Amino acid sequence: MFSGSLYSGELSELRKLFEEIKARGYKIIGPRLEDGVIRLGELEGFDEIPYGIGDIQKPGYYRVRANGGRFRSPLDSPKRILYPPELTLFRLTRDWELERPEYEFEATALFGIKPCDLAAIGIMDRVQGELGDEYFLKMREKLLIVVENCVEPSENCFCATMGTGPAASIGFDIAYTRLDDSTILFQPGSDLGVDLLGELTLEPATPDQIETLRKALLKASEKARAGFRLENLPDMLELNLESETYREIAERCLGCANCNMVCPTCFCFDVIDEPELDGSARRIRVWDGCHSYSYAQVAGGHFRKDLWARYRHWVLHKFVYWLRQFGSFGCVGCGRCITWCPAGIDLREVISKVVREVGEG
Amino acid sequence: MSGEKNKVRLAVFKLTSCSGCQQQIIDLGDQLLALLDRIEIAYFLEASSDAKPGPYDVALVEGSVSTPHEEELVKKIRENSRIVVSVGSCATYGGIQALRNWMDFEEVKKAVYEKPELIEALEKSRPVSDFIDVDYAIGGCPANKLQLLSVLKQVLIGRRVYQRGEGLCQECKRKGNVCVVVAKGQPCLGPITREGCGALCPSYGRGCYGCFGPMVDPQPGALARRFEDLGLSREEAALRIRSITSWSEPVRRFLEKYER
Amino acid sequence: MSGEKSFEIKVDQLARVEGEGGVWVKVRDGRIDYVEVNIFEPPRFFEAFLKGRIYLEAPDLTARICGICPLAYVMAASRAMEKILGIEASEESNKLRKIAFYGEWIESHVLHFAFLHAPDFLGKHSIFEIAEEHPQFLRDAIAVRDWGNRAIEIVGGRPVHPVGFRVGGLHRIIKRRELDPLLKNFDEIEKMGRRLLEFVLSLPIPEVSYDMAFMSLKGEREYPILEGVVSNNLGEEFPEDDFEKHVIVEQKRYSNALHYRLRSGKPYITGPLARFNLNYGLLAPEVKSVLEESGFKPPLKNTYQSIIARAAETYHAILEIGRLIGEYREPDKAYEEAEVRAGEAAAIVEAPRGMLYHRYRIDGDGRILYANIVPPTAQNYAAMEEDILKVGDLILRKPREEAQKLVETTIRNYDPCISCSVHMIRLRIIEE
Amino acid sequence: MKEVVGSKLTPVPAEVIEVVDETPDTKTFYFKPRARLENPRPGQFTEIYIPGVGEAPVSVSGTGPDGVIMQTVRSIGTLTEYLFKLEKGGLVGIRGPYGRGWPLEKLEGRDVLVIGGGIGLAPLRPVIKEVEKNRSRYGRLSILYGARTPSLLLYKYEFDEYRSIPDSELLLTVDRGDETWTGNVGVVTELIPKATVKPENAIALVCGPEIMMRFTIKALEREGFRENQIYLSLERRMKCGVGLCGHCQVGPYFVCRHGPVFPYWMIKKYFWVDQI
Ligand SMILES: Cc1cc2nc3c(=O)[nH]c(=O)nc-3n(C[C@H](O)[C@H](O)[C@H](O)COP(=O)(O)OP(=O)(O)OC[C@H]3O[C@@H](n4cnc5c(N)ncnc54)[C@H](O)[C@@H]3O)c2cc1C
Ligand code: SF4
Ligand code: SF4
Ligand code: SF4
Repeated sequence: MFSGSLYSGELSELRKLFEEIKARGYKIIGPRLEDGVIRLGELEGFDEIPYGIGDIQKPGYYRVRANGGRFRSPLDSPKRILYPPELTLFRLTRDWELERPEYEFEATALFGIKPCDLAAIGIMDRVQGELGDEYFLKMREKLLIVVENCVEPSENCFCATMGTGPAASIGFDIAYTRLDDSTILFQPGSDLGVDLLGELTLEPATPDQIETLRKALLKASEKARAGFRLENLPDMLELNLESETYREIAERCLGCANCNMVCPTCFCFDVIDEPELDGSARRIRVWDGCHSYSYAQVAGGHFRKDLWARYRHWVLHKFVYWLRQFGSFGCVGCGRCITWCPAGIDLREVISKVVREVGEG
Repeated sequence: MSGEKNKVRLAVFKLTSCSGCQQQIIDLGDQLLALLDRIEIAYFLEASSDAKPGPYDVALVEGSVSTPHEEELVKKIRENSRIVVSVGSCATYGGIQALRNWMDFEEVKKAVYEKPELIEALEKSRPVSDFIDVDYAIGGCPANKLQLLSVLKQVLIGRRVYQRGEGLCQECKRKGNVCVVVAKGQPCLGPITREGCGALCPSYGRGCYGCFGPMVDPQPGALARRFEDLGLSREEAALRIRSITSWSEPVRRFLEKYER
Repeated sequence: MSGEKSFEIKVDQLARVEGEGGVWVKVRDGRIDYVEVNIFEPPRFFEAFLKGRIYLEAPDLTARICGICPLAYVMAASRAMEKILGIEASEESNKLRKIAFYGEWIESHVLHFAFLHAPDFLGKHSIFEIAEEHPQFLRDAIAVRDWGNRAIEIVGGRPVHPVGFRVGGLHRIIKRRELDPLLKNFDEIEKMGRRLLEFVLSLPIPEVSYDMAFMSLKGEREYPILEGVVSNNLGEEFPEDDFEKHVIVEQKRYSNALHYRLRSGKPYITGPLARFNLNYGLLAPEVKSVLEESGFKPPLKNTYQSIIARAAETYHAILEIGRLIGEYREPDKAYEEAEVRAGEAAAIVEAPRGMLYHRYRIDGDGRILYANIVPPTAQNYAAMEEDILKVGDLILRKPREEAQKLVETTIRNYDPCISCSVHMIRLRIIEE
Repeated sequence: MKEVVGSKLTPVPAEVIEVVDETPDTKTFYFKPRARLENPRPGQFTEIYIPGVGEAPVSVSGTGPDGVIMQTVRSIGTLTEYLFKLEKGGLVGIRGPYGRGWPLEKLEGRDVLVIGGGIGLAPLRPVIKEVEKNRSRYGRLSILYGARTPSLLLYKYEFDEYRSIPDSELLLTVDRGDETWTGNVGVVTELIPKATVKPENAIALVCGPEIMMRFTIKALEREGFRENQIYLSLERRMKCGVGLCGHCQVGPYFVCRHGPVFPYWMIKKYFWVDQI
């Protein structure tokens, strides 16, 4: 990864990159400070990116501080952009004319997203992409990705365990690392990335810089770990399907599905049928999640009536079933479900505990 | 409004309430006008003095049952109507006035009236469904007009009315709000409250106070525990949860245990 | 009147007032000798269950007293609490409060004068019947009312029981651009507001004239809505905290509905008519010119003309919202914070229907110990009865059905929002 | 520039050409889609849609000329209730067919044991029809069918036809009989030992309430059936039918895509776990 394709430049080069992308007509979406949190939004200018503002993420806890620190996965994930929370599937007129909705698909650049989110897009490619979600495919087609590697993960990050960070390895157009406030290391990841970097004035990264980067990433990757390992994880979980831990956690879990909503890979949706006064009808797709009560409810029955069973499904889908279904884990270790769980439940601890029980069992 | 053949006959009744839910019907504005093509407003005292007798196809009932007279009235409404919809948190859960259900009624009367013996009211303010079968129930203080419209539209095409009934958090997250519990440490009833308002409070930066009533399968115990983590005393946590829809079944059952 | 000498007019279900009420008029020897306005509003005991709640909850909880003018409750409760805590909402917060509150005036006034009251003067059952001849009137009314609701919604989240307000200001900063939608069709709405006023001025309104006592807040530089001193047309003026010293509460012999009167025992009218007559000079010039072109000036002399005051205030409110948006600058904090401390204070705001009085006492933990809420309708109660006595002759000269209508109209002059009459309960009629 | 977004989730209008009352709460509909759908294989299902009302997965119970499909529906919720109001000439939307059906190839040369409970006979009917049509391909056909009461038995008007299929039997049972009922009373599992198929060379196809399927598996195993001789058709909540919405997962499988018909061995691990 470090050989040859790492280039260094000042912060101003990053700004130039931003402006070049803008000049090429991309709508740029990146991290910005809004409503007291860092979230993804459309960026007009480079200065809107809140470099120098750090976030503090703990289970069920999020604050920002203007302390020169780093920010990590923002409230919104790329899912919000690629797979909107609410989408009209079609409208059917009184005379059964099917009207498909029209959407604007602009060339869009995700600027400064994190490696975990990049990995999440990779997963979406295998889920929404392969299953043929047209909205996703059209958004994806025109997506340019500039990813920022993490040298300071948060308490809730576990990308290193999930193998998705703290540095990105594939799937981006450009990756960069902020070594310090002024030095940026750039790396192209696609032909378009090479072309864009060609517009900047960079130098090959020096051995010192590379060494600093290596150390920083190593340190980061030591931090961004969960208390479990991926090795044999699916088997361990499947060996302990009846774990008491799920029942214990359901005492604290609210069944609110916040975790499902903020998860960058959760893809489940519900459909709402709305009749209109003019005799037409609309079908609307909305995000749903397996913690919802109605999720596994059927006319005259319920397959996961108890909250512990719904919680268990969430764990099993992400860490067991997903592999079979889509060839990867369904979790990228971004920590969102831990940060934004209003009950402060730490998914990592739940999994570690279930796994530990197998050893003890 | 004449020659109303083939129109759905709608009646709007008010029991103990603030009239805010009826407002939602009037607030439908243009959509209300569009509805009038399909609906005959047969009884709606707030909008028309032309009160026509039943039977009605659809009765929207606002307000809780809190007097003997209202107890009689709801029974008549039931007899006279094909579909009865309880509209709003008063009709559906007993309303804000059910906060007095938690107190000694004699004390309550004395606190407000000089001659409490003249007060003609039931000891408790209760939901309409305690007295009659209700076909559909819409919570909300006030009910959300779009939700109300959606119910009317569903009734108009003759389908069974469907409401998701999931938690407010989902709506809140879809909308892209910042969670006030996580980002501000504020207590919020969103995790046990039913979606439908548009996650209003959190989008105004404050915790939900539960005006839409409990979601399906709520977990008030887990939420109270979380409130305590956030630094509220048990009493304060209970007070938060004992809010506008305190008399809804799940909340009441929980509080009865929690406050003991 | 078919030669009957003694009879009773009983309107059991007063339609088109928010809530349900009834009037009992007793005629003896060709003269009205007894009137009772019955309001069958079940008691809701707000003042009882407010006890023990946290002071911050007062605005949200008391809003539920009335779904037509919830903001008035929010404002009165907030202001009373702010006084107790010794803070004041910032100027910008107050602008937003007024934008929304004027939105509520518009919403409430249009509902009343267009939907509920205008049909009376034209002998119709509802605005929909008026619309058959005057379609524009219905369109204007709906559009203006929607716009007023929009104003509340933008600042407070929703028109009924808005969530955006709190003790000390607002829950979050409202961005300037959030208000833009109100300006988008402002010119059109302004025109509609004017047209509605012109329509109301053209209605056949009964001409009677008699002595009335009016009481309202009095503005200094602005037409009163959020604050002011209390004043009346008898020359009295006093601060809001002294309200209970200047009015007396009495319980009628056979009912326990509370009646508010001036110390002198005289009933008084609060509401648009009072505000209009006492603050005419502060109305926007555009409003005054429409009025004066039609030959109307204060004082409006009878309660049937309250519909004029309402339409005038509606037009005024539209113009004020426009002005306030123009002046609004985003503040850097949404609300003033305060140390909780024990204390007691009162506040009066001008609800669409008139003065709304809140008094609270809280303890050092911010728990409410005592609450007293006097809604405008309760204050107008005595005046309503007296009014019916006064137009009595008119009533007696009409055939029975018309007389009945007239009674209803007379009550409706007060726009009695019955659900907010927290002290009123169903009356019993006792034959004398 | 705005672009139109289509999706797999758009239905084709289909006309109701015939409605047959089956039981007090069940009707069979014959739909003629306006655009030809793929030929459904036995055990597959479609999504039936009514504008502004809803959509529901329903098994295909038969096919007719010109792309007509036959589906048997129990009125139980929003969509199904509404569907019951439709008469000849009414329109619905249909998409599909979806899913993996019954393993016809594996049935060739073997005895076929069809076990249905209640509405569960609906997806099994096409198998019976297939055996009837290509009789020589399959071994003995044994149909075991149970319902709560006699009035809840589907396709009664065809029972004689089933019985007349060469080398076949139809065994019926009800939980509660009535005055007309002279047959067996009891649960469907009690019929299993009575079925005259050779367990070592038979395949059992089972559809019914999950609880009935559990007992059936046990009974079949008692008769010597092995895991790879039992096929089940499962039901889960479903919104899309094509693996997009997530609701229908049973362990790692999407009922819509990997099922609804599963060999028992494939889902055995999950089938007995409470609320998996
Ligand atoms: C593969 C498959 C085949 C089926 N075949 C038949 C059949 O041949 N005949 C028949 O009568 N029924 C069949 N069902 C069951 C049928 O789908 C439900 O009865 C139907 O969805 C109920 O819809 P509703 O709108 O009437 O009920 P509601 O309870 O109002 O349903 C609301 C929504 O919940 C979901 N849902 C509810 N119940 C079910 C369910 N049992 N399965 C899947 N989703 C559900 C649907 O998405 C539905 O739109 C089948 C189900 C599956 C999964
Ligand atoms: S974890 Fe749950 S919500 Fe997320 S994709 Fe899986 S089943 Fe769906
Ligand atoms: S784990 Fe947390 S976020 Fe997820 S449903 Fe439970 S309480 Fe909600
Ligand atoms: S967030 Fe809660 S309290 Fe606020 S409006 Fe919605 S349901 Fe009511």
